[in-house]
Amino acid sequence: MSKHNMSVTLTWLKTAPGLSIVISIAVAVAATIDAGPYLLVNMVVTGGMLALVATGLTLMLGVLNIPMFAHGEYFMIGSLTAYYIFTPISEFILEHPDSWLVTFGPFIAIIGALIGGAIAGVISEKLVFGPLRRRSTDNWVMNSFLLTVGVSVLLINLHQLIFGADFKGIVGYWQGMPISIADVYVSKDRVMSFLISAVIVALFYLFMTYTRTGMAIRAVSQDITGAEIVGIDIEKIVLLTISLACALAAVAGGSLLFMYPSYPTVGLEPLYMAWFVVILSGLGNILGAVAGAFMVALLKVITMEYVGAGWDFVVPSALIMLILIFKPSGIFGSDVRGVLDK
Amino acid sequence: MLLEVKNLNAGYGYLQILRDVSLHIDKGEYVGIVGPNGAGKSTTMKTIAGLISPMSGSVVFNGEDITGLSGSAVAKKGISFVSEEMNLFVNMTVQENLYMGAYTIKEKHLQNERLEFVFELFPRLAERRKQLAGTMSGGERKMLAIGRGMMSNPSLMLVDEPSFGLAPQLTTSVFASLEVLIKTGVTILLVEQNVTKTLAVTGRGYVLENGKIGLEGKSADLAEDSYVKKVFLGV
Amino acid sequence: MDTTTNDLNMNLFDRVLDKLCLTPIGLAGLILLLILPFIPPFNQEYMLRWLIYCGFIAAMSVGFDFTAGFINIVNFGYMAVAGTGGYTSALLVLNAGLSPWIAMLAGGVSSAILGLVIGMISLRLRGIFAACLSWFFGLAVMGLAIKMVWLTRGPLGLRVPRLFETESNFPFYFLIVILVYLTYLICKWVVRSKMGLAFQAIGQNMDAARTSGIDPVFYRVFNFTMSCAIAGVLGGFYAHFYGILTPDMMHTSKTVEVLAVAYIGGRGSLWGGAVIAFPFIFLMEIVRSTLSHLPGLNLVIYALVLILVMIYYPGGFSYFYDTHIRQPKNRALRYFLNGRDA
Amino acid sequence: MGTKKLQLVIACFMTVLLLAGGQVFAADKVLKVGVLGPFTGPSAQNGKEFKASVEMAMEAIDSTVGDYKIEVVWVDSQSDPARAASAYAEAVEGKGIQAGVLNWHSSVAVSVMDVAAQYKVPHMFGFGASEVVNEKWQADPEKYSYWGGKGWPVPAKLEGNYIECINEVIANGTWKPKKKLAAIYGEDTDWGRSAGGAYKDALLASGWEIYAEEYFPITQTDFYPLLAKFKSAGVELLAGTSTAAPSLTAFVKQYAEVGNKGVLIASGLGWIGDWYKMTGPGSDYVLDSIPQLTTAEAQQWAKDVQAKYGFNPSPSSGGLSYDGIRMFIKILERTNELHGRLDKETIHKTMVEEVNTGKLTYGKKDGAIIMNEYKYTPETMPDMVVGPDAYFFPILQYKAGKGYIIFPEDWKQKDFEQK
Repeated sequence: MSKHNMSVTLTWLKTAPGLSIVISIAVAVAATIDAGPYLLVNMVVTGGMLALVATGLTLMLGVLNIPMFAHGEYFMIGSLTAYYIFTPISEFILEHPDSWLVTFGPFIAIIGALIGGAIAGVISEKLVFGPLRRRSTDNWVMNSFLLTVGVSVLLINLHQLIFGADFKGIVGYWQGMPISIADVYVSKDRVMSFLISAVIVALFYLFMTYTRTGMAIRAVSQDITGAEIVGIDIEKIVLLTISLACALAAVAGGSLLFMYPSYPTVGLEPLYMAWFVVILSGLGNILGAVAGAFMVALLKVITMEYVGAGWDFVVPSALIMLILIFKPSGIFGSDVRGVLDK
Repeated sequence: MLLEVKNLNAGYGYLQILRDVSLHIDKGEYVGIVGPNGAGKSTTMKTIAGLISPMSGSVVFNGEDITGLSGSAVAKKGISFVSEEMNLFVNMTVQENLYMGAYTIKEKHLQNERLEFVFELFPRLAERRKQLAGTMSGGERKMLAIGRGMMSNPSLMLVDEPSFGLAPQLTTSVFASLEVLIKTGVTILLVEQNVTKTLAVTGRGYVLENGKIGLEGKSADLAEDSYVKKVFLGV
Repeated sequence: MDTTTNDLNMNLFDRVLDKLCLTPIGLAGLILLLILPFIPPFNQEYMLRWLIYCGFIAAMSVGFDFTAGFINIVNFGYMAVAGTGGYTSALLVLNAGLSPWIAMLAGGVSSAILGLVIGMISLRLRGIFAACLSWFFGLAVMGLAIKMVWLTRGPLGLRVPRLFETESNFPFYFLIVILVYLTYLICKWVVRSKMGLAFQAIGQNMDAARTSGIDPVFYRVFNFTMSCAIAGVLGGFYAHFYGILTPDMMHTSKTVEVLAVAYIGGRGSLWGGAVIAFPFIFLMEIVRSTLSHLPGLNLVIYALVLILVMIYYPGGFSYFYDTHIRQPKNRALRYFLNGRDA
Repeated sequence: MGTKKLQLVIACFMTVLLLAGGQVFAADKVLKVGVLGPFTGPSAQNGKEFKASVEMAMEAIDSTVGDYKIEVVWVDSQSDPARAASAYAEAVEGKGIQAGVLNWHSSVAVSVMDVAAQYKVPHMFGFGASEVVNEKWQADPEKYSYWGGKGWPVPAKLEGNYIECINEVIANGTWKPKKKLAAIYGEDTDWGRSAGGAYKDALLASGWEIYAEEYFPITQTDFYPLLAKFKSAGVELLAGTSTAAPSLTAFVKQYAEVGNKGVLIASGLGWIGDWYKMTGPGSDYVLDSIPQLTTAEAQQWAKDVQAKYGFNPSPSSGGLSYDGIRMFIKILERTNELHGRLDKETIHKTMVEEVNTGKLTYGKKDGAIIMNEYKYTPETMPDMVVGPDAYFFPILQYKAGKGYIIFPEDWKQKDFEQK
């Protein structure tokens, strides 16, 4: 490594992202040595799922300036869709244990959740966000925020009215013995859900970075007028972004159905966690959100280990508030343009 | 006639700014609009570019009525707008910004051809192709905005206040680059506060006052006009 | 309603009315509220219970609007602040044997301190980030109420002595009507003074306010502290009326209830939320109670109203009133609606 | 536009008001009974079972006692004490219920007790089990006589059985834990903490060491970090409970996944009708204590529920509530016989004079499907008499979705098996 690179690395280390990543890794390593490797495994698995939910939220906030309060309800739509697709599949599997559905059935359910979320997103845009955008331009952030609050209450209670308040859960997606990593047992479902989220987040990152449409989405997020004058169809991009964001939340809900059974308010916890991630990491980039997701996961796991069950809202939220006092735009947020109420 | 604007009325909300503005541009022309602050120069540009929908009147481009089309639809017709605020994508690199300028072109090789062309025109941009647009200096950004406007191979470019907020020597270089563009056969509609400079470079000009076209004619004639001299040039 | 005129032409009645920040119709409304419990069917205890809840939400929405409508920051942890006041008051009564009346005020003080803290740490944040901070703060406070079992009995809830030693709801109803009015009056007085202008300046553009010599730090913190103090006293009322206090009171969904009423009523009006709360909440209670076989329907309606208002009438009821009802041709009617200074 | 529309809105509003108000003036000879349960929220599954039980019991008597028509008013506790108290008061004031039955959560019991006492509405067979309920009741038996016999005794009376069973199993050598290290978990409610306390006392008394006590919100479903912690600490016995279906099934499932080898007591797993659908083989070897559907009548009842409502009822929330409401009907019949009229005073009188004194009981001979006999005495109040011939839960161990009684000795179907 050349001297120049060294100094670049050193400067990076002194910035907020560098510092917090280094501290997080140090804390994770220290806690792992102290408590055992299971802590690290749990952090990675939890972080993977948080990343999925948080990227969708970042997308909504970063591109459309919509502080989405109903994100958890799209998570719920995903889990509900997956439940209704997978229940008949699992019954079929019980009778035909050799069927190809044993391996691929869960994927059908999870992809179904993805599609369900995307459709829900399109409907929301057509019925709710679109009309608001056409009618109101001033005070957009707050108005859209309140709108999503309404959407959240609406979806929660529609679920309750139509599907009832009971918990619609499944035993698991993939049968078989848990996988053992360093004497830590991780069930196949968790491994798969982590892989799914890793693949989706990676694909999403590539999509946003290299494809024409992905770049158009980024362009809209950075300067909507600029995007319009280069010929990007804003309406289309907005529709795509909303359905993408909702699909990301829904696919998280679908792939985590084995852990979070579907019920009206199942989305609240993922929502809180996703907001923790987004506020902590700031509105910058997808990689920032992913890093933030692992940090929040670490906070959560550490809290569970050293403080106890039930404290996992108190301690992380207190810490995030502390960080916000010193770094109001979040750790990775270089640019909070547009979300400021200017 | 490449662009014909007839009796355009436009504004923001209930506030009307333009009153019966009519103007036209032929292919290959270099036309300037001058006028005092708040006369409606930028509003005219934004309305033609489709960012503001007019209350009445018509905009015909290449024989096609484009009145009231959205900004992106107008861009697809071949009009590119370099706005006063530049509206760059600050978190994208120079090269990415330029590629976004060619959004209406689907073929990658055509995009690359345009990129080469812009880099040839502005070697400075080629040097900084990996830099984030948000970290560049004012003059470079202006260059990038114009370069991005060029990327879609437009038949008409609307350039709004290219000298705004720039140091004099940078202004000169920006004007020089527009000069180069005209030679490559692009039609340009320029809006400027710098009246002397504008009337010196353009072929024809309009004087906009209080949302109305006051005078029009050859730039050289306008520069000699006593009213223009009195009001804008302070002679 | 917004200007004080010391016009000598005004007679005593008008002047008193003006000091009390009421228009003749406002006075009529207040009188109606005071005689409502004597008119059937409202004289039934269960209806009074609903009306008291309406009053509670009405008063809360006034306090909420004091922040949201004037300095443009949504305090998303408002119910948590109220809950803190409620818990403080309840604990003082239970452990120190204080009279509930004094304890309620102490609750206000504790909430004011909380508001001071939130106001201080959210100073550097704007818009949605400040809302998120207060939200996380609320979550943390609620988490503490759940986990500090030795003090709060956790989710089991505290039994709290009621303010009046009677089974009837009558005295509570009159008390809450007075509280609604007092809250309105105090907020209105502040808003009418020079301070109100400063608030609005900060709410519209903080930087511009700063350059014109307004100290945003003081005004923002003051506003936060005051609205939180109001919430604290009301939280005490809540505790000493229902007789049971659980952390659930601090839940975000409760804040959403207040927020919905405040915004449907019309932001920045102070009176809009108070006026709309009575019919709106009451109607929702009727729906909930009569259609109890369709649980959640009332909240579906709630959400729909919020969504429709946000899209089509973001100014809310007060804006509707000001533009459509306020200026009738008839002079007597105009006096009735506006008072003398119109 | 304004005024006309506004008038219309006001007119509609008043109509709704009058309609709602009018409900109070209903026809004579109707007895309104409030059924309190968590019909929405995390414990809605139990509410569903309540509903099925009450409807079936009412159907059986054609909703009639004497010449009274029984009208059921559902009072949703929403698993929250404050909301439950409000809903109950509203049911009394607005809908005119004269008596109430059932209830699920202890915290709800604690708050609704006061409402019942305030309005002097007798309430029978609420399930809130914890000591807090009893302490409160015993502090003022007169006042709380309106909160009649409970449907579930304090945890110490039943939950201690687990530990007794475990100690017996260790004593006879079927299970040899490496060390006597236990942990306690539970939902963060009155019930969870109360049961946790019962385990703790029993464990400490028999020489166990307690590694940790963890109480979590009833909506939590992610226990991997917690369980991994227990595993790495070498906890051999994990005892706890939750009444929320998603929470407990997730706990059981994840316990197996994390690779714990010790014994898991998941008290309350079987209270959820379709628990096996949610835990799968993860529930193998788990200990639970639930009443059994032993009689033909009981099994028929389960079949009927399955046929009519499409779910498999649990003996504890469904079965006990069925017995509870039928016992309540018996009380109503007795009241009618004694006083010739049914209202809150007469029902309360019967409860105090006949039920609480042990005169009126409900047992297998009356058609009870779960327990041998539900009997209250002045000494046990507000609990019932607990014992193998009265109210008793055997300890079961699950395997492949079926429970086998392993304790007490005389009911035993199978021996304890180690994982």
